[in-house]
Amino acid sequence: MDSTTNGTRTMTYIEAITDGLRTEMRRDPDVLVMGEDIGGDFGGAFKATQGLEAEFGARRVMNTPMTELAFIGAATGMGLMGLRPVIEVQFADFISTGFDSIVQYAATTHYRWQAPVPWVIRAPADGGIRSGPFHSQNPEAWFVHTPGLKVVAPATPADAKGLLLAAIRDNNPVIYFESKPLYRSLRGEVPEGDRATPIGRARIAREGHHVTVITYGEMVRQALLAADGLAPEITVEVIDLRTLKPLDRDTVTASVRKTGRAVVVHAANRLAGVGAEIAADLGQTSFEYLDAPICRVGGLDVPVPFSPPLEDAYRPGAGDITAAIRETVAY
Amino acid sequence: MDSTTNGTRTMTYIEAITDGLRTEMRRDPDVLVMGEDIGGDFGGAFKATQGLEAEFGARRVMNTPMTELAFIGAATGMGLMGLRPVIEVQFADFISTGFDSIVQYAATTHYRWQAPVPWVIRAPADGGIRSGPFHSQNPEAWFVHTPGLKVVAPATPADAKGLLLAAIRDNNPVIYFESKPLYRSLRGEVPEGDRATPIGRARIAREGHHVTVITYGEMVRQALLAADGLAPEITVEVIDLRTLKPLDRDTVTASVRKTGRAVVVHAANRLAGVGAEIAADLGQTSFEYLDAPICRVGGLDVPVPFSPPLEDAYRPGAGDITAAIRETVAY
Amino acid sequence: MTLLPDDLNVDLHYWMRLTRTMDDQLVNLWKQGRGVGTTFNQRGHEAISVGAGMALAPDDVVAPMHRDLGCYLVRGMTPRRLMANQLGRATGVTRGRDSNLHGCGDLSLNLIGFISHLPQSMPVALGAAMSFSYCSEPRVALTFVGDGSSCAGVFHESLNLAAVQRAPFVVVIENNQYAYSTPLHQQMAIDDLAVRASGHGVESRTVDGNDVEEVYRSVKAAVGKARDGGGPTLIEARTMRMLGHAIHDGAEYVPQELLDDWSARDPLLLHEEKLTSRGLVDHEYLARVAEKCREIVDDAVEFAESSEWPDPGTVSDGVYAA
Amino acid sequence: MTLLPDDLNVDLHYWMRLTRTMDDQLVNLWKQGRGVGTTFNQRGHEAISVGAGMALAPDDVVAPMHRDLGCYLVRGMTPRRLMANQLGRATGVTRGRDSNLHGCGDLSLNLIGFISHLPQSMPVALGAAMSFSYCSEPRVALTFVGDGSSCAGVFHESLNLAAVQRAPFVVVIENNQYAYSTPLHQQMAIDDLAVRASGHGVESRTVDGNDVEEVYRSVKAAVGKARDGGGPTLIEARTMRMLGHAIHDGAEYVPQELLDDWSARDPLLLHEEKLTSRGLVDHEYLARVAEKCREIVDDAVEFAESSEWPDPGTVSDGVYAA
Ligand SMILES: Cc1ncc(C[n+]2csc(CCOP(=O)(O)OP(=O)(O)O)c2C)c(N)n1
Ligand SMILES: Cc1ncc(C[n+]2csc(CCOP(=O)(O)OP(=O)(O)O)c2C)c(N)n1
Ligand SMILES: [Mg+2]
Ligand SMILES: [Mg+2]
Repeated sequence: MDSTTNGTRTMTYIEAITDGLRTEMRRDPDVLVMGEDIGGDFGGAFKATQGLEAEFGARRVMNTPMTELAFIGAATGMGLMGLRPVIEVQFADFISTGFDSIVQYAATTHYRWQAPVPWVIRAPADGGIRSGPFHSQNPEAWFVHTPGLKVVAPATPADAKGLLLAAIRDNNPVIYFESKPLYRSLRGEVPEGDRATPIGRARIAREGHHVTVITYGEMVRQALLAADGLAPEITVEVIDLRTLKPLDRDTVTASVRKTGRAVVVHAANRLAGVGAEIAADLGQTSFEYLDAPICRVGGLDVPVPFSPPLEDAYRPGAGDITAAIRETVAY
Repeated sequence: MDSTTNGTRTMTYIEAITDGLRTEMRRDPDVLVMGEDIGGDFGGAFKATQGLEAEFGARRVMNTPMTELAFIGAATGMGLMGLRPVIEVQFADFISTGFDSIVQYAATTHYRWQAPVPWVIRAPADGGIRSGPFHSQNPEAWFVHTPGLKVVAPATPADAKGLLLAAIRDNNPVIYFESKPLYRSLRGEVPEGDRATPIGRARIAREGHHVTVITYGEMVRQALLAADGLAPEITVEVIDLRTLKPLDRDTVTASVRKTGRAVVVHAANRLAGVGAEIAADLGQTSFEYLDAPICRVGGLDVPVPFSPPLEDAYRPGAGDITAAIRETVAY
Repeated sequence: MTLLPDDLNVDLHYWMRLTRTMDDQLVNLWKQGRGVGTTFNQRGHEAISVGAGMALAPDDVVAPMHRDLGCYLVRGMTPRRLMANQLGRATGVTRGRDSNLHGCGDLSLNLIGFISHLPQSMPVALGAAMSFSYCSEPRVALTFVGDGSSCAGVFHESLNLAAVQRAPFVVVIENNQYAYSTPLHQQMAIDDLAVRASGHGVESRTVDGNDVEEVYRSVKAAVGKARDGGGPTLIEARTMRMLGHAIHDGAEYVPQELLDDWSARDPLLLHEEKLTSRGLVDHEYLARVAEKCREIVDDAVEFAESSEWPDPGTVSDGVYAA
Repeated sequence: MTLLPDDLNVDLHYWMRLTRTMDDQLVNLWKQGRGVGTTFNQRGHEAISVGAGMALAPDDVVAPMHRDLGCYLVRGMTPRRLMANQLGRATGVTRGRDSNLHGCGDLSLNLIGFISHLPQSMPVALGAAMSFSYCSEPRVALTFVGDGSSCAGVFHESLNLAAVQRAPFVVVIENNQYAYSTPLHQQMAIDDLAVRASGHGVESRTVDGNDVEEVYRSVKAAVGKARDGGGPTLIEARTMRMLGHAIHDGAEYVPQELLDDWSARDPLLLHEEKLTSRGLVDHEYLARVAEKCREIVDDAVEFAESSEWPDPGTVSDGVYAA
């Protein structure tokens, strides 16, 4: 962290996460963090919780055994009793180990007996960093399809903090997908103090007229790179969804109605991914406005492969987005 | 089971499942069935395995403890050793309890180290029968999104048998979603002996010219009902997908290019469901052919509610399909 | 073993009788085609659900399961709300959202609702216990699981986490000899389910689940220990599921001798015999209580059957908390 | 306790030395920036992975885990294929699909590959054992798990199912005192991990995981029992993870005294001392073996580094079996 300029500080994406945790833990004694290896000086596999035990004590920074079902379920019980646990699963890939606790118990509780379950799961997701099939996944579609959850996916340090604040304050189970490739490679201005980014509102990351790119997480950076390369010839509007459930359909629809063209991008497997929902919805609601087919860009229908040439072939990037935009605009 | 007519017999949907199991167990000594309560005279929560232990013995009809992770994982190990286990999860809803075994282990094994995992999970799915949020789910989208699995969903007794045969003979992990409301309410002609329905090929359940309805499972029956009601004014082509992964995009695309209009229907939650993939794909590949927006009909973004008026409001039926068709055709 | 106070024994009897009456009525309703969906049979489980429920203090939290009708009643969930839930009415605990006893939680009664996926309530109840430690509150959380559920991974994960956290947590196994149609020996290679605790460093004991006094006493002791910072306890209560798994299940797979053995030890009748033989109550009293329970249950049925169905327009309400 | 045959002890030494040499070389490669992704440290685990691997018959099946490099080697996976896998090459076991030791299965070697989700190999290996019963084959399946994994639900589900099936199945817990950064006392409330078996009716014992003879003998006995229809066994082998969890982890959280204690009992050096003190081999021999292992490993590195990268055009190949 460095330079303070009128109420903001330059931080990396992961520093912003830690700052968000610290902000909420200072503000609200009911907020605690729990997960594998998050305590002590160690501070988690990615160090996102480093320093928290020193400041807040072991009671509020709880190292758990490697038992995702038990500790996510326990977080649900704590939430029911009024606490606000923030769970770290070590990698987003391991969220499937606690699946029942999430999609069956926590997701349905308020609908069934009106009891709020105010937890957050922080899930370090995403690939591109040579971590292989089990440390590179983007499993958000499973949760977007499941009724009763909220899902967020910050693309910037400011939102990494802002969405975390909002998620912790939300009275529902929120899954917060972090993008590992952004952790230390993306820096940005982050508001100090407690400025939350509201859940459910997308952001126009860049204005443009010829085509709208709708995306989230690390792919926002890739889309902006693509847009840079295409300007001024083609001006690209980039929408950073920020929240995947509930989707901000209004912002997306307004932009696509303006540009008449859409490219939907995510790093997750393209097949039956969140992008399919967005494209299908636009196709239905904005049929008359579309000047070209909506193009989807995403991961292949393949486990994320380890070896660099394979992972690069699997994973979309600025080049694929550029090609999709060109094709869509040329249509 | 009754009346044999040239090589077919009239059976209910669930009788066809039992017939399929029996056919394969007779044909191949490596086929076994396993799951909770499936053995003995009891024969499973829905009696699909009744009579199998008497014929094949307890070695091939294995009652398991209520431990989905362990017995699905064990089936993977048996499959690796060359057996062909057919697992029954008691309700499709409990498939989430064995999630890691399926989506992480079995789904990725062949890609990673070229070892085939030839099991089938039979998952009694679907609602409309007042069974509440945990005995009514249609969780296929989770698995269609996951690389490495195959997913089938028969709509008729003939396919209930034929797809089961194909699934058991397939060298990959196949999830076979049965529709509980069809079990005893749908009868049809079923070929005797071992006529498999190939995985990956859809079926034109009814020909028509004005609009294509793309669906699967119990919604095929609902779509046919809707089509009956609309004929002869509107002729509806109904596609029974049969397989959800891999999707038969060719059949779907050809039909929609012919009719120019599509309605995609499933009982599963509409949001980010399999229908979104189909609609998004058609929107991209058949943009020029579409005379109307593709309409999606599906369950609400709500856990399946128990009480009849709520479940009816949640769940699509012939009426909703009729309305969607009318709207699409009138566009 | 010292006897329980007389008043308490009389109370225990009342709740067991009410549970039995309501359960019998549920069976009737379903036989008469007045049910909606399914209903779980309670017969045989009354001493466990009532005895454990009564051993808790009002501030304690409990997550009862599908054979714990008695516990819901003891903890203040009214027969009206429960019956209306069974019949899918707007006045039911879940306003028609969830079925039979599923989801019958109410935080104002310190009751946590369950889901079908067994035993997913266990870590949730543990989390409640952990929150009491977090907040330094002298409260305890309790939940029930079946013999079948004691095979499941999350049962073991929860016991392990409870032990390492020394959480004020009590788990009661209702060992009713079967998981649906599957007898114990097809589920596990142990005879004594209390040993499930030993691999996690949790104390445990086995009690007669048809003796409500014994259940009460052992749970009370475990709750007291937990409240005093002594950590979790597992109690195996042995009983027999006297009817099918749920209403549609004729349970033909259960040997008749087994049922005969256990029916001689019906938990409600055993307790009634105790009360009369100790001279605490007479047969007339028992008849009066039975009558009163019938009235309460009849009232609940009438309430439920005359309650409104949920408005389909509200189907999407309440998925999220505000 | 009787000594193992001399030849066997010499073999055990060879495989441990090869494992150590390869592990040291992996550490070097990564320090020099020649690695791809991450690599798991093996130091401290050699006696367990080698001893258990050697105790199996050729037809037996094993699912080694992330600290069982020794077992892969013993079972015939070549250093070349393993090294190429670590470096993501087309010639690696997974043809670049999976990382480090993940997915290093090969049915022709009776090796089952693992996934990260721990310990999901356990029911899979159990399933192999169950298939041997199904086919009446006199074969056994074995897998390893960590102390951390012994907390996980699927570990318990698998032991329970193994017990009820009386499967020819052996599980070795590698208790290395830590799960990543988390010491035992934050993971569990027990001291003796062999008790994990008792809640499932599975026999178990604890052995010195740094004494390759003891590991071999106990696994051999368990495998023999399983082959004779005696059912599953759990063996806790105690050791210490002498380096970080994986290459990037400096393990500053481990107290230096703990490392000092254990480094005095290095499994490889202990065994070398045994061999020389028993007069089986001399120092010159040990030097020759070390030299030979270095050559093998250098060859593997050269092979791997000069191997082709996978062709990106093949990225979608092999998701499905034909
Ligand atoms: C994870 C899971 N799998 C399957 C089921 C289906 N099921 C419902 S109750 C039951 C048996 C439960 O047995 P037990 O735990 O002994 O409780 P009991 O019903 O005997 O009280 C089963 C298999 C379930 N509820 N949850
Ligand atoms: C289900 C699951 N959650 C989290 C992880 C992340 N993780 C990888 S190794 C590890 C520690 C494992 O400890 P242990 O089982 O003792 O094995 P060791 O690494 O010490 O040999 C953790 C938490 C994982 N692999 N699987
Ligand atoms: Mg039971
Ligand atoms: Mg360990």
